[in-house]
Parts: sequence; structure tokens; C-alpha cells
Amino acid sequence: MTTSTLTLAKALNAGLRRALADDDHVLLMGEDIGKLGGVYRVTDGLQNEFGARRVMDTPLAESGIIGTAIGMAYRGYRPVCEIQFDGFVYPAFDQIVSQLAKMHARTRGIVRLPLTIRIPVGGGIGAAEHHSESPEAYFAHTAGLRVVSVSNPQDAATMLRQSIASDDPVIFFEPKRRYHLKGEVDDAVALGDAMPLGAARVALARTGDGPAVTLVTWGGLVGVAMDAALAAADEGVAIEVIDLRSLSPIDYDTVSASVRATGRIVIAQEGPGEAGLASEIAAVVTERCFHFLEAAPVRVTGHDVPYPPAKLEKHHLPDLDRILDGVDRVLGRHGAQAPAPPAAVR
Amino acid sequence: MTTSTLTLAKALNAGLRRALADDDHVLLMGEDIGKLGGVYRVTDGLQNEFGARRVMDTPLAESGIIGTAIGMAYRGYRPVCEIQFDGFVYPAFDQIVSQLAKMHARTRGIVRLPLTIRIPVGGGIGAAEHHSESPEAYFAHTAGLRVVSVSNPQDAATMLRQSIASDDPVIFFEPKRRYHLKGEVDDAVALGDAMPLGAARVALARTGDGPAVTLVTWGGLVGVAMDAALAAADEGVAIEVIDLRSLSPIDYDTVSASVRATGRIVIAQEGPGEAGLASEIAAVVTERCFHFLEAAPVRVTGHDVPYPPAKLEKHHLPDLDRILDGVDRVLGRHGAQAPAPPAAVR
Amino acid sequence: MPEPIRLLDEHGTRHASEEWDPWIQDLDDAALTSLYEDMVVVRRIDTEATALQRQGELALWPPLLGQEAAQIGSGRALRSDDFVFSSYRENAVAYCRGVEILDLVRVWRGLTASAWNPFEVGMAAPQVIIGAQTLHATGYAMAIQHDQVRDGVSGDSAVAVAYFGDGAMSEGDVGEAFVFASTFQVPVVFFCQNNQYAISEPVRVQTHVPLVDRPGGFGIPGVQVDGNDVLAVTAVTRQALDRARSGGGPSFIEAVTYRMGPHTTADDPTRYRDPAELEEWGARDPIARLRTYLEERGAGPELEARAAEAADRVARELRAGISGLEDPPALDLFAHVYAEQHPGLDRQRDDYARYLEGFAQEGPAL
Amino acid sequence: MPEPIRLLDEHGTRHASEEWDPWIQDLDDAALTSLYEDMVVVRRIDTEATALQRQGELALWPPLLGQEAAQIGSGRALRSDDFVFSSYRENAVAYCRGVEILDLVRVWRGLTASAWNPFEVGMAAPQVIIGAQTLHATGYAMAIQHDQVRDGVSGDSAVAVAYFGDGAMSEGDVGEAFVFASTFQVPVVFFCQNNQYAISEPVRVQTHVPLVDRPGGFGIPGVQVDGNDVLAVTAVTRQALDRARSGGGPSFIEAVTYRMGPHTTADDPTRYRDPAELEEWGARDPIARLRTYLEERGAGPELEARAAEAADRVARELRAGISGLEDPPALDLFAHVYAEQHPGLDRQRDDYARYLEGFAQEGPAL
Ligand SMILES: Cc1ncc(C[n+]2csc(CCOP(=O)(O)OP(=O)(O)O)c2C)c(N)n1
Ligand SMILES: Cc1ncc(C[n+]2csc(CCOP(=O)(O)OP(=O)(O)O)c2C)c(N)n1
Ligand SMILES: [Mg+2]
Ligand SMILES: [Mg+2]
Repeated sequence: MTTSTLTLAKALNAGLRRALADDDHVLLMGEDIGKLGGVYRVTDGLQNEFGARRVMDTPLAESGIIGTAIGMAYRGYRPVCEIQFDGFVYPAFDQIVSQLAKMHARTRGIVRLPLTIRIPVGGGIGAAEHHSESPEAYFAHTAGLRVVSVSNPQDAATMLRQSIASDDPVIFFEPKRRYHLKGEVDDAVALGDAMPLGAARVALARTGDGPAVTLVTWGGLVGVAMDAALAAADEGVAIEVIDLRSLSPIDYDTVSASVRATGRIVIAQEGPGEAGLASEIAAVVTERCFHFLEAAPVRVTGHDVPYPPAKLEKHHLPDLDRILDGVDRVLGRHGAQAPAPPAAVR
Repeated sequence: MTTSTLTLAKALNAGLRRALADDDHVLLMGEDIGKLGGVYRVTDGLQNEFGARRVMDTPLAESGIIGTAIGMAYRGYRPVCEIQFDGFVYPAFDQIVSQLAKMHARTRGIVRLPLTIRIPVGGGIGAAEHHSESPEAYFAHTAGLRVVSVSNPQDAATMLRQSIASDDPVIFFEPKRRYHLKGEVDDAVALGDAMPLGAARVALARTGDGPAVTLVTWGGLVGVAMDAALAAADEGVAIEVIDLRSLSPIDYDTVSASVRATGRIVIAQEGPGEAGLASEIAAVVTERCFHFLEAAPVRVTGHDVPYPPAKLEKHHLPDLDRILDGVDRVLGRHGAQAPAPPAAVR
Repeated sequence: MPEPIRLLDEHGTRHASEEWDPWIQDLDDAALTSLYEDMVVVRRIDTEATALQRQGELALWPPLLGQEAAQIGSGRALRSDDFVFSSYRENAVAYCRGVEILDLVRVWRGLTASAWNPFEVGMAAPQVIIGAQTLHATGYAMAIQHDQVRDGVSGDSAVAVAYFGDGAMSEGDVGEAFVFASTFQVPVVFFCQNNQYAISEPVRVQTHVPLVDRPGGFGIPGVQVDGNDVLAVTAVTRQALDRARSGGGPSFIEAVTYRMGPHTTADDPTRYRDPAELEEWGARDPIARLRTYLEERGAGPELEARAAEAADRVARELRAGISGLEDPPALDLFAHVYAEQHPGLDRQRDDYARYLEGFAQEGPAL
Repeated sequence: MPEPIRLLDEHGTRHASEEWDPWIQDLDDAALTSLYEDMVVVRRIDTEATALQRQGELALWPPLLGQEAAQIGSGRALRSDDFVFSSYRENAVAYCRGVEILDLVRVWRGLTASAWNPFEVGMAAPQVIIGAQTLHATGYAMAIQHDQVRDGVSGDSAVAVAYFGDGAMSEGDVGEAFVFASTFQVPVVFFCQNNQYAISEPVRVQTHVPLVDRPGGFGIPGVQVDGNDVLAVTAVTRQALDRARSGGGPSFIEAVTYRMGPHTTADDPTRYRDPAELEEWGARDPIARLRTYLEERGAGPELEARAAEAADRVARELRAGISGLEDPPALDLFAHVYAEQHPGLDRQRDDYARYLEGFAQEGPAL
């Protein structure tokens, strides 16, 4: 039996251990992932177990990490790169967008770059500047990448193994605020039997027959969404929570099926709203479900501001109340925040 | 009189000349902008006129260009940086996203970074890889930046001067395929009298009383959109073309006013659809105009693929026919591309 | 490998140097005592801030313990019209620039991303993105040069100073900063504190050869200095500043020192660091050696007493002030994103203000 | 400043060198003739491709005119298991790797972003993003090293070779490549063709000192070679390869040469280049000096004749093939974006296929 109770961070560790053991082309690269085991201890013990060649502390240079990992993949390796925090991925943006994402298309399918880029993501942890970013949309807008975000320990272990096994590059987001969440984890699930990497999960099915709402989110907000659903249930509102899991591609079949049933959708994300994933989801759902919609999709997002200092993050991040406010709005309920009058254009 | 007939490229040149002459804190930085005058000759003659200190050829390093321009702005300069082609902005992404966009908020308004970053943008010119990108959405998703895209010579001259005069950083997109477009240009318009930088323009008002559609686009596609509107008019469809001009913020008052009147919107963009600006516009318009909408907003966009080799770009870029197909779809017309059946999720 | 420049060794013995002594000949007892007090004070700030973090008053703190000489020696060499672009660890430099004690901790309490007015103290907001500030410093130096040309003056210019660590040497931005600084020959000093670690990574992960070798390949002169020797640090910094002021272009300084504490209060260095190494470097303490030297020069017990008093004063100021620090109001979120009006964000601010009001009046939604 | 390594000067005079001659002692008349022919052939490819661009058969072409010795000398020094990561200008290197003539032009006709199978020829797709490929080469070399350790072998390894220009030296990625290569001591050769220009910018915009100084600061040995001397280029490349193969780590070569043509066919160098400079460098032509030398060694008119014949053959192949090159089918757009199935993109492909069909059947919309 391989099941045990693990935190999300330990589940990732177990997934990495299994991937390293299963395929000696897998190797880990990043800053402080060796002796330290990463600032979140996700790689704890792995250098000891697999050696400094397969679990490599790299120089402090993110473009260098991704660029050399691409070179290693050219020769058959499957590098798993850790970016220490979300805000430190931007120095590698060029290598990711212009090289990693495009190489398979550039070479007409000859060169495969099965990199996995692990990125601790999001806020809610009272961190310093650049440590609470939600850059999902940048990568979802980049053709050639797959983008996933895990929300629970079992998905963490399995989806990480699936990402590493994928012949496509995968941007793998790990919500920091859930690293310590515990759950039962089987770290040896047969990947073929597991839910596909690209599939969304109905995290909470709708019950009761009051007014119904589909609530779509991922990663760090899944827990908040579940709480909101429970609170709404007390008031007779039936919320179906969808944990998107894959942000590119998005499993619109699952989302659309739910919206066709509920007629209403709220999308919650941490990142700024403008040109974010919530907008993408709202647009596609409107296209696919227009005649089923009772109200316009409601987006509950971070504001269009740079991530604020820790003492203000509670006002920036969608929380239970803001999500419930979104639910109120999509239900057209009195007391919900009214749409603002048109602002003057400067 | 300062009005003359200029190409869009020459209009930019005139705008730069005027900005350099008006304010000696303005200076130009970039690769090959000196003697060569830039690969598109936008800075032609300016080094001769203003000297190599104010029109500076820089080392070949985009992060260095933006990073040092930030330092110059700290001391009161207003740098106008040229990124040679859209695909070469990514090495500077970190300096743009983590520094330029955040500095004003970081310093609680004390440090202003009035940079203008000029970027030739988009495809349709048969260019090599990385020379036809449409990265607008990356920047629109980044709080703290303003993003504009010009479509005609007069806007080119005026909006460039407005961008340089703005105390906020502005990402200034210049559609390559329209560099040679000619028009009357007054390069000395009083900036206060001009249409505000953030305002959209109704490029073609709706006429006739057939079925009506709002067509929103910007930059390189404005010409195609106008052609499409003319073609549609022949068939009795009244299209109102909105040239967005500002991509962040977006002038939703103008867009919404049109959609409230037409009940239908098509949004055309060159960039990939996923998490692009067309999705953002569709989502916001749905929010603000839900009860006016006769059909779901239709997005006509580049496919979610890396920009293809030149011989395939005609299949990638929205052209007149694809825009008209979008118009057909938003009108629910027979023969329009039917929504695909749900695809299986892998 | 030549030894780093050292004027005061770990035993407090002063070594004469024809080359470097002229740069510090003005440092009399009073000046030395003042440097000593500065180091004691900033060490105390570090201790206090670390304690405040443990007590939950700060979210995090990046100690500079062990790096006092590197930061005080260089920081005190600067002129008020110079401009510093630093990382998060240069609290002693900020202290030299005249930053208020409470302003040193605001960022780490999560109140703001930058606590002081850069233009008042001549020092930018602390930089978290490793190496990014080296380009800002270079650009600032380009601007100094532009100003001089525009104003038709030359010589005695202000200088931009970039502070960064050994780890930062690997970032592409730092290489590009060297390129721009070298090409344009601008007045910038690159001050690299090699404290032997980038979080857990020893400096050998970043380089195969001494870091001081790096700038030469870009045409930038570099010196390696004992970063725990405040005299030597002062001397080399003054030389580099002087070169910059007089139109001699950029310089690089590698201050060889050691981070005696954790990377930040969130770090556990026992996972990656040998206690013997810590002990070895403890014996090279920058403060102890200056005290020995001053005592040899005749300083009495009042040296210690006065320094302790200054440190106590600062500690009291910090403790007294910290509880009075107020959280920013919610709508501050929107206040400074743009310098000019922004209808999109104004609308979000108004919506959120309405939401907060409704919330206050009606309680939670649903 | 020392002179670059030169074994054959611009007059075709051979200069003996104790250090370098051993690296090329196997180069007999046949081998030299073969290098000569290669250079003549690639120059002809350049001429033909430039002409094809003018005729509208190609959208663009980046000539290597003047850089034949740098590319043929180094390219011919490689082994088949070595792996090249180059920029867009290394068509002569690609020729050495065995790339088909027509495959050299497909990219520039806009048919594809990479025309050959990198694994068949040991050379990656040409890189347009300046400097990016140096990291790929370094990573590939890290993989070679990993393979050796895993397989328990050492010595005689394959080598990764990065080709890039003088302009690329300023990009942060190249600095980071030096850092990684140095830290991990991997078998990579950095081959920098300093052709004096990055488009219009003379190399002094990129650096204040010779480029060859740069790698030393990272702990990477560097040599500067006359890039128009195919013998010297061969020698220094072989030495660097040998060092890499035997576990000696990375090397850097600055091949000093000149871009005799425009940056690309879209460029107008008269805007920024002095004709006198062009003339000066024309006198240092790499092909002419080898011909002189071979003639001195007794080569007769058949040297020219045979080379011309080879060049004609290649030119004919190019001209014959070009008109037969077919545009890719529309749905190729979607074919290779992902290695694995992707429902989102499959849907887009199907939608677009339906659109094209509808279009074919019904004509344009509306
Ligand atoms: C671009 C970037 N990558 C990674 C980090 C995470 N990080 C914070 S401090 C640090 C080590 C910095 O080491 P060094 O430059 O030696 O400075 P020191 O902390 O020793 O003063 C790292 C990797 C970061 N802040 N920015
Ligand atoms: C990141 C990036 N920035 C800018 C460009 C535009 N560009 C193409 S070639 C070139 C000059 C390159 O000079 P060099 O490295 O000397 O190579 P050469 O063309 O001389 O062979 C520039 C600036 C680019 N391709 N990539
Ligand atoms: Mg350090
Ligand atoms: Mg060049």
C-alpha cells in the first residue's frame, strides 16, 4: 500500500521521488533545492537520495535554469525546474515564451521539450513583494504550453507525475497557501487510470433545488470556494464547485455541462481581472452556453493593482464574502453590489 | 501650418521630433536607432538632429535597455525605448512587469517612471519567426502599465506625444503592416485638445437600419475591419467599427454605448484567443450589456498556436472573410460556422 | 589567488599600505569611533528586528549580521548627492543614508513595499528581484553623465551605487549592467557583498573563480576587499567613488564577508552550513577587530558605553514606535497604481468602496 | 592589445607557430583544397540565395559573406556526435553538418521555422532570439556530462558548440550561459564571430574592451583568432574541442572577422558603414588568401576549376529545387503545437477546417 496522509508539499515530494525513481532521465534543477530542500521543502531529502547530479542546485539565474533545461531536454532528459517564487519567473519569460513554448512547433514535432516548471503561486501568506503573484494568465495566453494548478495533496502527487510524464512542457502551479493542507495520498496511482491531466473536477456537486450557481476556480481558492458553497447551502443556494485543475487547456465540457444546468456562473481567481483567465472563461462560457445563461458570468478577481503589501492583501484577494457577493450578484439579489454607473473616460 | 501627408512611420518620426524639441528630458534609446534610424526608419534623422546623447544606440540587451531607462527616469528623464520587434520584448519582461509597472505603487506615488516603450507589432508582413507577435494581452494583464495601439498616422503622431507626456509608463504598439499607410498629419496638435489617450474612436458609424453589429478592433486590423464593414454594408448589415486605440484601460463607455444600440459585438484581434484581449472585452461587455445582447459576443482571433511561418500566416490572421464569418455568426446566419460539438477531454 | 585588501586584520592589527592608506588618512579617533558606533548600532537594529519578528511584530527580517563593516564602511563613504540602489539586506546602508529607524522595518511588517522617500535620502526602495537594481543604478549613472554634458560641467559628479550579493552575480541583468556601464563609461560603483551564500547555496555554485575576476572581462576595474575590515572597505569605496566622480567610469568592489545569521528569519541555516565555518568567520568579526584597534589606540571603557547607549536609544525608538504603526486603509490598494487618472481603476476603487460600505451596513452577503 | 592568432595572413603567407601548428599538422594539400572548396561553395550559396531573394523566391537572406573561414574552419573541426546551437547566420556551419542545400533556404522562403532534423545533423534549428541558444548549448553540454557520469565513462565526450555574434555578447542569456558552463565545467565551446557589427551597431557599442577578455572573468579560457584565417580557426577550434572532450570544461573563441554584406537582404549598410572600412576588410578576404597559399604550394588552375564546378553544382541544385518547394497545407498550423492530444486546439483545427470547407463550397461569408 502506498497511501498515507501527507501535506500538499509532502505529496509533491512523494510525486517527485516516484518520478525520479521511475525514470532516470528525470532530474531536478533549481535554486536551493539541494541541501535546503527548497524554501518550502518540496524537494526535501531528494538530493540525499538521488545525488547532486539528479537534484541540482543551480546558479541564481532563472533564464539560465530554463534555458539549460531546454538544452538538457534536447538530449533526452526530462528536467523538473523549480522557480523559487511566482515573482521570479519573469526573468525566464523569454526562454519560456520564445523557446520552450515554440520549439515543438518550430521543429515540426521533432524536438520535444518535456520540461515541468514548478512554481509556488499566489498570495494569502503575508509575504514580501514579488512572493504572491498569480501569473497563470501569461502562460495560458502562450500557445505551446500546458498550464495546471493543483489544489489538494492527491492531485499534487498525481498531476506532478503526469506533468513530468507529458511530452509537452507544463507550467505547474502550487498554491503556497495550501502547502500545509493534509490529505490521503496514493503516490503510485497508475497514470493511465488517473483522471487526465487536462480534466476539471466537480469538487462539490450541486444539491437541493434552490437557485443554482456554478462556481469555477482553481488552486489556492478551491478551499475558499468550498466554504462559500457550504455557507450558500445554508441559505438555500446550491453551488456546484468546479476545481479547474488544468488552466490550459480548460475542460470546457465539464464547465459547460454545469452551466447548462445551473444557468449561472461565478469565476474566482486571485490574479488581476484584466485579461485574466476569469475573462477567458466568461467569454467562452458565454459563447457556448449563451441561451442557458440567466445572468452574465460574474468574475470575482484580484483588483487590477500590483500585489499589495501583506497588510492589504485581505482586501485584494477574493475571500468567502467577496465570492458570496459574486453569487448574490449573479443571482440578481437585492443588496448585491450594483453595477457602477459609466465612468468618464479620461 | 504643420499639417502634411505622412506615412504612419513618418508620423511617428514627426511625433518623436516634436517631443525631443519640446522637452530636453526626452531621449530615445534602442538598438540601431541612431545612424540606421531603426529598421523601420522611425527614428530617421533624429540622431543627426539631436545628437548621440539624446538618440542613443544601446548595447544589444533588452532588459538592459528598459532597466537603464528606469534608472534614467529616476533622475527625471523621459526615455522613449524602441524594442526592435515584438518578439524581442520578452527578455525585458521582468524589468517591465516587476519594476516598471510596480514602481509607482511600490513607492506610494513618489517615483514616477514616464517611460514609453515603442514596439512594432503584429503580422501580415511575411516576416521571420519572432517578428510577428501580438503580445498586447501580456501587458494589458499587468497592472501599472498603460497600453495603446495606433492605427493611423494622425493617432501615431499625437498618441506618441501623449504617451511621452504621460507620467505613467506606456507600452506603445505600432502595427508594422500599417507603417506605410499615408494620411494627413498635424504633428503639433495641442495635447490638451486632442482626444484623450485612453479614449476609443468610432472609426465608422453605423448607417442604415438593417441588422447591426459592433466590430471592435485596434492597430493592424482596423483597416481590415473597415473593409469588412463596407462589404457588409453592401449586404445590408450595418457595422459600427470601433478602433480601441487604448488597450489598457479600455474605453468601455464607447464600446458599451455601441453594443447597447446594436445588440451584437464581434471582436477581432491578431493574437491568440486564449486569455487574450478579445476575451476580456467579451467578458466585460457581457457584464455591462447582458440584457442588450442578442447573441454571445464573437471573437475572431489568431489561433492558439505559435505564430506560423510566413506562408501560413494568411490562415492564422483574421482577414476580411473571417471577420465577415464572425459577423455572420453573431447574426446567427445560416451558413455560418456552427459551434462544434463538445470535444472529448483527454 | 591574491589576498583581499586588508588594513585591519582579524586581530585588530593595522597593516600599513602605501596604496590604500592615503584614502583614509583623515580617519582620526573621532571618525573611527563613529564608524564603530555605527556598526554597533546597526547590529543592535538587527538583533531587535529579529526579536520583533519572533514576537510577531514583523513578518520577516533579513539580518545583515556579520556584514556591518562592508555596509557601514561603504555607506559612510558616500556623499549626500550620490544615489544608492540596493537589495533587501542593506539596512545599514539605509541607516547611513539617514533613513528613520522605523522606516527600516515598515516593509517587513507588511505595511508597504517601500518606506522612505528615495529622493530625500538618495536611496531607492529595497529591491527584491535579485540583480535588477544594478541596471537602475547604471541608468541613473547614465543620467548623471547626461546632466553633466547638458550643463557643460565635468568632474566631481554624483555617483550611483549598486549593492548586491554574490548570488546576484549570476543573473543576466547584472551582466547587462556591466555592459552598459562599460560602454557608456558612467559613474557607477558596483558593490558586491560576497557573504558566501545565496540562501543555502555556497558561492561556488555561482562561480568557478573569484567574483572579483568578473568585471575585468567587461573592462571594469575590480578590487577584492576584506569586507569585515571597515578601514579597507572605506578606502576602496572612496577610491571607486573618486574614479567615478572624476569621469573615470565604473568600478567593481567585491567585499568578502560572511552572513553570520540566517538568510532571513524564515531560514534555517543548520540545514546547509557547517558550524565550524560559522565559528571560523565569527573569529573575523568586523566590530571586535575595530574595538581592539581603538583600544590599542587608547580608547577606554567609554567607547563601549557610548556605543551601547546609542544602540539602546535606537532600540528604544524602534520598540516604542512599532506598536504605533498603523495598517494602511483599504483603499490605499488603488491609490498609487497610476500617476494619472485611470477610469478603469477608479471604477474598481468605487465598486470596492461601495462593497465595503454595504458590508459594514448589512453584514456579509447572502 | 595582442594580435589575434593568425597562421595565414592576408597575403597568403604562412606563419609558423609552435603552439598552434601541431593542431593542424594533418592538413595536407587535399584537406586544404577541401576547405578551399567548401568556402567557395558556401560563398556561392550566399550569392545565389541573395539573388533568389531579389527575384522574390526568398523573403529574406542573411549573408555570411566574409565569414567563410570562421564558419568552415570551425564547422569542419566538429565531429558528427557534436551538437551545434547557432544563430541565423551559420549557413556554412549547417553546410558542414550535412544539411541539404534546399533546407538552407526553406526558412527564408517562409515555409517553416526550421528545415532540418536537428538530430540527424547534430545542429539545432537556427535561433533568431539573440543569444538564447548559448543556454541551450550549455544545457546540452550538461546533459553530455550527465550521460558520461551515468554511463561511468570519461574522456572523449561529444561537445556542444554555441555560435553567436558580437552583438549577442551583451545579452544577459550569454552571461548566464558562461556562469552555468563555468560552474558545471561542461563540454561546451562558445564560438563568437565578431563580424564588427550588430546590424548597424559597431562592436564598440557592445564593449569597451576586446570581447575575448569577457570569458576569463567567468573562469572560461578564451582565445582571439583571425576569423578570416581558416587554418588558425581550425587550430583554435580543435584545441577547444579537445579540452572539452577530455573533461577540461568550456572554452571561448572570438573569431575576428567582418560581415562584408548587409545584415540581411533587407538592410542598407551604406547608412552606417564607411566604404573605406569595407575595402580594408575586403583585402583580408579569407578565400583569396587560402588560394594564394595553395597556389604557392603548387596548386594549378584545376583548383579554381574544381571549386567552381562544385559551386555550380550546388547553385544548380538550389535553383532547380526552389521552384518545386510547396507551401505547407493550411492545417499544418495546428499540427505540431503539442506533442500530445489537446482538445482545445483540436477543436480550433476542426472549426477552421470546416470554415475552409464551407468557404470552398459557398464562397465568402455574407
Ligand atoms: C530573480 C530572483 N530569483 C530568486 C529570488 C529568491 N532569492 C531571494 S534572496 C536569494 C539569494 C540572494 O543571494 P545573494 O545575491 O548572495 O544576496 P544575499 O541574500 O546573500 O545578501 C534568492 C535566491 C529572488 N528574490 N529574485
Ligand atoms: C533578443 C533580440 N533582440 C534583437 C534582435 C534583432 N536583431 C537581429 S540580428 C541583430 C544583431 C545581431 O548581431 P550579432 O550578434 O553581432 O550577430 P550578426 O548578425 O552580426 O551575425 C539584432 C539586434 C533579435 N533578433 N533578438
Ligand atoms: Mg550572498
Ligand atoms: Mg555581428
